[in-house]
Amino acid sequence: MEELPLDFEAAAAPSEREDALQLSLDSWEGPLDLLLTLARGQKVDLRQISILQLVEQYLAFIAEMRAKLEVAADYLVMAAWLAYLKSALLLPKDPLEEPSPDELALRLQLRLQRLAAMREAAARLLARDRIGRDVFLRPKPEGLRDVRVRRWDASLYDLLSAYGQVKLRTEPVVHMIARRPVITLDAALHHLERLIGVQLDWAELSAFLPSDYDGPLRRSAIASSFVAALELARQGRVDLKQEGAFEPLYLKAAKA
Amino acid sequence: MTTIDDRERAIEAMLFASDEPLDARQLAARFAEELSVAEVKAVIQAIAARHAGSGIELVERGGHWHFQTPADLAHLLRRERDDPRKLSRAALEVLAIVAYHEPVSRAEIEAIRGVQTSKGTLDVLMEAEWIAPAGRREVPGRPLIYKTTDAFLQHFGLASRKDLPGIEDLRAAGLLDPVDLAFEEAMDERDLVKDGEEA
Amino acid sequence: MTTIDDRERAIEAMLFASDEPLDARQLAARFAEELSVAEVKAVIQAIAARHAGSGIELVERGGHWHFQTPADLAHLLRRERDDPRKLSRAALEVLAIVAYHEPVSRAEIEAIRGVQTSKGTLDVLMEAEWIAPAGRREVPGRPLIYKTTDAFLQHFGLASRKDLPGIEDLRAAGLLDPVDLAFEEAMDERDLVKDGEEA
Repeated sequence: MEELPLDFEAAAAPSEREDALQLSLDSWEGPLDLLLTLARGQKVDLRQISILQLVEQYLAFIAEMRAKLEVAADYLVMAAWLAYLKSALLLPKDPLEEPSPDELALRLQLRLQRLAAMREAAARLLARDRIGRDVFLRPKPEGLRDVRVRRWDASLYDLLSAYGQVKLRTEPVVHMIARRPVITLDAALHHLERLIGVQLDWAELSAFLPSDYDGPLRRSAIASSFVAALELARQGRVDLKQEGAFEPLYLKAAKA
Repeated sequence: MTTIDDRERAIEAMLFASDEPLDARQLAARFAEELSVAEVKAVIQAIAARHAGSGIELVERGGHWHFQTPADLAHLLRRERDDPRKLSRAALEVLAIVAYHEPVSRAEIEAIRGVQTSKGTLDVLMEAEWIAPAGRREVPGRPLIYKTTDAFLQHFGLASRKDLPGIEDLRAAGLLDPVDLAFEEAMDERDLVKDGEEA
Repeated sequence: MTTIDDRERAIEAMLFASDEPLDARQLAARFAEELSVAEVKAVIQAIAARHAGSGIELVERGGHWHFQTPADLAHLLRRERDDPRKLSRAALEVLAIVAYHEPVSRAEIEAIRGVQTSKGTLDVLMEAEWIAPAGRREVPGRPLIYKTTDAFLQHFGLASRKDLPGIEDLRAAGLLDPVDLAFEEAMDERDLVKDGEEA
């Protein structure tokens, strides 16, 4: 804990400030503070204070100040407001006036009470046993330390896959291309061209496929042979015939 | 010399070695759940009792405990200090207002003091770590609100905010209520008195 | 609680609040000749005896006295906390190579990995206590060779090195399937940079 040697005492000594009443306005923390100091001069409980007397004191004091030096605007604003309050308090009461001067006076009194309460609280705080002034701590405690211990973590899977990657990276790379069960368009075209010369009459497309093709290979062969037949028809080398949609497709060599 | 329990020795040493006050929870955590917070609290009380009346005291500040010298020995321990930092009267007053009214906004502080609070005043108190922001008030403008810290309690030797001198009396007298509220109450009372007189 | 003499309290507080150890003469001087050095010494002995066996002790160092926490409690004042970290890809590879090829030198590890291995990577594995130096290879330059430790076997749940799956097992498990090599290599480079920073 950092201890702060602070000198509050020099800053807060109200009795000395009252002696300075004739000197300057710098001693007050604003108009309310000045009012409070003047109120203390009445030497009565703030609840019994004469607001009218206080207002007159304040106005007289500010008038005296203004004769000698510049007075900050907030003191003058307060003076104007108090002058208004004074006249309202002295004039016969106008029951329609809102808020009434009595209410304004009460509010001022309540504010002064609250400021006075905090001023006293501050003084009592100052009187506490403070670290570095009244009570002392160990100047150089050893401190409690948290030591972080690194714990490395990895699983057997991490280890083995790492080794797998090393082996893979350093093994000679051999490309093995597996044959896929596909009849390409070129192959189908080639095949169909060869057979069409032999087959003279209309024959179904499936008749041109090798009989040992089955499964995916057969489906691939049908698809490529169909496209190949369309291509040969386009070139005018075969004729195509189909009875209706989804009926078998027949083809034969075109007449030269 | 009486034999002192191992756990008590350990907690005493931790409190003594720590560079900041510790609470029972922090101490219990250092025992890796071997000791409950309640057990730690009991041990702390035993240590405090053992040191009572000696030249070293164990004191509680906001739930945290630290060793310090007794206040009555201040005259023997006080040394000349170079360049004491001055806290202005304004700063001290603001500190008191924050402590007795917390959480409180800057506007509320200004309403009590009747003057604007310079930015520097709050800064000084925050730098000293005696006050800290405590969120925002959910009113238009969402002003920042301030509260006092554990360091404040430590510095001023307060076990908790309840120990703020005279706080109960001030609260009972309504002097911690805002002027508006106090005004309403005063008016009500006045009306009651008037009614009574009229009746 | 026993009643402690005022002079004893004062000397105890002075020793507690002092920046540095104090000797009997310095303490006596603070009492403006009210106490003799011999008397102060007797009081110091009384304070030391009162604290003996507690969590705070008064000790003498070259005629000067100061309070400290007992040495046997030092372990309580520094708490160790686990800070778990994932091993980098580079470190995993090196560890795997050591495990499969031990004992190996750093140059051999690099030859197998096909990438440079920073010293930091080996340090990390030694810090984890998974590899240890195992002498030197009797070749020119006498390089240090490394092997895995019992802690390594324990951590990875292996009874012995023979339990490590062979190359064919790895292939069957799909661990030698070609994945995106370019990606793996990019990862390696990143690990190398990290290793460099750690080293």
